[in-house]
Amino acid sequence: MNDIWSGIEAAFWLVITLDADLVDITLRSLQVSLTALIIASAIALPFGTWLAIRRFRFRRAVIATLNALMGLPPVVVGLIVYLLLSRSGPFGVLGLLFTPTAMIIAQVIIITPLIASITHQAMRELWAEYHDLLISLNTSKSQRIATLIWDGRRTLLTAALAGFGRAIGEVGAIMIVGGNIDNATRVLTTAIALETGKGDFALALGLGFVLIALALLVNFAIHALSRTEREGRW
Amino acid sequence: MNDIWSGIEAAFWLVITLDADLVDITLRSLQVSLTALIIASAIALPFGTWLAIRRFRFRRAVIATLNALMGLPPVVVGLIVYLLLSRSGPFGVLGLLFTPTAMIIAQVIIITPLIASITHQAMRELWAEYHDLLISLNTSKSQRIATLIWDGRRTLLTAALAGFGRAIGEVGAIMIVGGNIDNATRVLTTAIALETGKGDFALALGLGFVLIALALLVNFAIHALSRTEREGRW
Amino acid sequence: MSMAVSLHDVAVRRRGKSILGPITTDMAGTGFTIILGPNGSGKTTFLKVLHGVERISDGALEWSIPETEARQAQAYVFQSPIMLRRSVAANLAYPLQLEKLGKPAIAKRVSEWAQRIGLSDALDRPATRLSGGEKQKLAIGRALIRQPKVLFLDEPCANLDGRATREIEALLLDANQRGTRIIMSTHNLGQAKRLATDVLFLLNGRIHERGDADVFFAKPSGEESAAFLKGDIVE
Amino acid sequence: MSMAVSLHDVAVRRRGKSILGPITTDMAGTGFTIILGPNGSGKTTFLKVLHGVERISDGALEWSIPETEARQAQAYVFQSPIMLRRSVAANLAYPLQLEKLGKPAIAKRVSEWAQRIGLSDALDRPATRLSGGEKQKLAIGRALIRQPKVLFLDEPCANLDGRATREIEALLLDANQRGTRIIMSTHNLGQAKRLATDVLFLLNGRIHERGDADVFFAKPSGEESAAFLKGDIVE
Amino acid sequence: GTGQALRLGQAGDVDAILVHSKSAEEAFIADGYGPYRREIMYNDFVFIGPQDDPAGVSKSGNAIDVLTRIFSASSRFVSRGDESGTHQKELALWADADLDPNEFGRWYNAVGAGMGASLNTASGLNAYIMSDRASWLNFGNKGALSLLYSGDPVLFNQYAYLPVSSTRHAHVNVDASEALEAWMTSAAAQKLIDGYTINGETLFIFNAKPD
Ligand SMILES: Nc1ncnc2c1ncn2[C@@H]1O[C@H](COP(=O)(O)OP(=O)(O)OP(=O)(O)O)[C@@H](O)[C@H]1O
Ligand SMILES: Nc1ncnc2c1ncn2[C@@H]1O[C@H](COP(=O)(O)OP(=O)(O)OP(=O)(O)O)[C@@H](O)[C@H]1O
Ligand SMILES: [Mg+2]
Ligand SMILES: [Mg+2]
Repeated sequence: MNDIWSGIEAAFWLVITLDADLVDITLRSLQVSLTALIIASAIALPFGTWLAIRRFRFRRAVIATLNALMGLPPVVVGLIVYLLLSRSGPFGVLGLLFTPTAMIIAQVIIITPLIASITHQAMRELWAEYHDLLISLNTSKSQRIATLIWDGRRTLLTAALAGFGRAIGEVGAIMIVGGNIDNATRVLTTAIALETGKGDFALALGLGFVLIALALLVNFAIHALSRTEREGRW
Repeated sequence: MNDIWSGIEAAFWLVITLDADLVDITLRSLQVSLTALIIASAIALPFGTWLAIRRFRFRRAVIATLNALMGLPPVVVGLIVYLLLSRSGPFGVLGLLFTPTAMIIAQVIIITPLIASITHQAMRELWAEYHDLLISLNTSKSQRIATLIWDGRRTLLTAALAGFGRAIGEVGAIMIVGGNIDNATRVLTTAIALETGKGDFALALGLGFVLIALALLVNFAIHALSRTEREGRW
Repeated sequence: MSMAVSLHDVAVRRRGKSILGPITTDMAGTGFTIILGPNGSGKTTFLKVLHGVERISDGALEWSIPETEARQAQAYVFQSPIMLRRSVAANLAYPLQLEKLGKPAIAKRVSEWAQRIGLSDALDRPATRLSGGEKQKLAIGRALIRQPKVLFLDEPCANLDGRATREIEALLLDANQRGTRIIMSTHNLGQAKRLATDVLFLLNGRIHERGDADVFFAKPSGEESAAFLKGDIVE
Repeated sequence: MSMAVSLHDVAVRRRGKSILGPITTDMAGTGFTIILGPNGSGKTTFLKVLHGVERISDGALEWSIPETEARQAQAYVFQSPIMLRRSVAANLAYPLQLEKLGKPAIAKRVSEWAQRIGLSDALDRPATRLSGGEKQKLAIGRALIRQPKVLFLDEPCANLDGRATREIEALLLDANQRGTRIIMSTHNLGQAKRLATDVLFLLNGRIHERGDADVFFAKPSGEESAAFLKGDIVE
Repeated sequence: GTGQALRLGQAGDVDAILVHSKSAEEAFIADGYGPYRREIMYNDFVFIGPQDDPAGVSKSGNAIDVLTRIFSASSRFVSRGDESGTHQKELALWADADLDPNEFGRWYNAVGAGMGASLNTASGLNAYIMSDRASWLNFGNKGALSLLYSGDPVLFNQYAYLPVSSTRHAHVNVDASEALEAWMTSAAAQKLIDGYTINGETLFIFNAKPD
């Protein structure tokens, strides 16, 4: 318990003194996770919606696979991305390994199935409601997807936030492809893992609380923003 | 790329020969993650549903917090559970550290917010549909929750599967509280991390593919089961 | 035991717009009240306020008996029927299950009422797949199955054919005779005349006229109600 | 250009149960066809099949013009109105946006039609919060705003008051005179008589009788249709 | 660990590596992944264990004796179990003591983790563990553990610098790698390495031979 207290204390001092290193890795955490979130959402929201509106032979199999991919172990994703980006791998010439870009790639792979699954589930209800009308109005596939995403944007918030949460707290994959290099690819989670390894639990916890505070901040900000839309359900 | 191939080959041989160690850690993975899933669902499904039907002052704040908790970094959860269960911690006398129970506790903490968030989002729609009727029939709070969970069970599948996915692929927390002890607390993900650390990427990938196959299997099984219910939307 | 309700300056506002009230009135006795009024005049809102499912912004509403008892003794048929995502039988059984009735008793009542509303053949079908009229019949059956003391109906026959309408009307009159207080809105003036003991005419969220059915239909006192009865423009 | 559709042995089965057909018939001309039939007789299913939103299990349906053109020229008003989770104005604008009309043109048409359906005051309100009748009016306006060649309506006036019913009827007759083919189901026999040029009577998923309105209402040839017109029991 | 670092070097993802496992390093060179290895510095392994020392490790004469005492007392022992340099050293010592960890009972915990994580586990289990001195001194979660034995010359731990072969990986930044090597073997580096202390203890001893 004492450790937890000293963790809170450490977090307090880290934030109060605006520790330069802390600011640096926090900003990098945010940058990596938000970029990954934007890219993953751009893929997963339309894809999940498309899955909700399309009937085809292997639909159930695709959905089951997508759900299974939510369980992609980050370490394995990290390994595969590492092997692909490694000098001796197919994309080695790009020199992306141990850069934030590599971390973003790994996170996109991890969170896309999660966002797509939740999106699919949320959009099924809305599609059941809109189905007859949108078919009747002779809409194109892309018009249907756009309409559903727009009218269901509030329910899609959970999907995006789940993806963000998974990204910001993830460590296994980005440790492998980012390498936790000081001043280059160190983010909050890899720093926490480092301090844990050192047995410096107070600092590790301190960083952890900063991370949690960050997640809270982002969530409250997004909720506040979506609240500025008029109240109530449409 | 060669590594990926040899990973697939390794997975193939591991499965074909029914490697005793592999069977052991695979079963332990399943046991830990499924137990965590059941406990977390027992908490999160009613709680998420309750959040959907209850209006109270700090509802939005609770929801934003819940969403933020989806981003709980596993390493921090692992640390806190470690500190609580360690000999000098408040629950030290129970001697739970470095046992599967400790791993289950950590996973429950990690996946409960995720399941509760997705549940809340899914149940909001159903509640909007049922609201007037259930109020009119003068149902009690718990009757409302039970009705929503039962009638929405198909949409809650995604919530549970997301939780399972997160649990089965998680490594950061269970490494700390389980200790990856051979024959005692080693599971698939910690074994993968170990092989990665050893630089035996083929074996690591092989185990990873086994893990992914396991996740696929569980998902297909659940989908097949839920399909035996009569087809179509209710 | 009869239940009465009194409203005092009840008002409902949404998004700054007044959609009902202020209304001060009493509803007592065991009659069959028909609520009339043009689209958007507040009939649904008024019924929901009486039933307690619509939050009131102002004023007070009081039942003559304790609130929990009052709520337990009411049932409501919504304008667009709300179907549980279950079979027809499970929809009928649901209100009884809430009261923890035994399984055999439930099965008996369910088959009895399925008969009365003409859905005996549909018991195993998912309620959400019923036709518009079948849904309305099911909603009416589900409301009557608990034998409520007070029954609210919001245009319950809008999607019913001639025969079903007459059968439902018979059911309602029967229930009314056995002591169920009925408050119902409808746009079908013929139906209103067949059923009403008294009429309440709503306009722009207020009670514009109220009176015995005979008097109201024969000689409405307001210009607007007269015009409405003639199907004329009511502003 | 007139659009005709021909059905050949069309049948719809769900869960092993036949709910429509087999039906072999033609619908041509520019008339105003009213579909009658008791609850559950298959009116909604038939209309949806014609419109192409209900999957047919057997048989074939063919339009006289290419399918994409045919689909583009139709509109449908569903029995329970489907509201987009947007404002009333956005609901009216939606079909026009799909056709990529310019903003000013859309705004003009929207305010024009809001006027016609009597929802000018409600343009900024969320459509999902409208009263039952207001929703129906909005759905009708949204269907008419694209000036379809063929218009399907499924009990469009079930929740409307007398005045709104007459106004909508006038709108429909007007559209019909300008060449819109209308196919509509209703339980309101008075309305059927006022509007129909021809009538199609459905029973148990089949066409039981079909003919000119004058003839049908004056002297229905089947026993069941005669009973139905008298509001009697139809089995 | 050392294994992962060697893999990174083999793939050409890094320009040079600093590791501590002589046999693996020699294999790395024999396979042509690096031209040579250069010893830089060494530190030593130490035995950590519960302060009350149930196995009596602190009274041992040498490293073999330490392991024998732990074995006889069946005291909880945490092994890295990850084939790292430290783990291989530990296995070599067990072999020297004529003991086979594969036959040990539940007191022997192969945790398969890095030094820090293994130390955390040992601390949680209140168990014996072999650690390198630097990790131990840097370690913050000592709990009831303390350093019980050190000093046997067999426990010395040599770190070597291995540049990655530029014939195998043309993109390797040879200049930077050479500059780093030159600096690491310089007098300036010697001063830094020998002068690096934690709580007054020297961690590493510089032993690079100048060019
Ligand atoms: N939540 C809300 N927000 C804004 N306006 C509302 C809301 N609920 C109802 N209204 C408006 O209040 C008015 C009265 O609605 P109500 O549903 O009570 O009418 P009604 O008399 O039942 O009409 P109908 O005969 O069409 O069913 C309508 O104009 C409706 O648009
Ligand atoms: N998906 C389905 N699965 C099973 N039965 C169905 C399905 N859809 C419709 N039905 C049944 O088919 C019959 C015809 O339905 P339809 O909606 O066409 O009737 P309708 O003539 O429009 O009735 P109403 O006047 O009540 O609106 C009904 O008995 C209905 O329960
Ligand atoms: Mg109403
Ligand atoms: Mg119908």
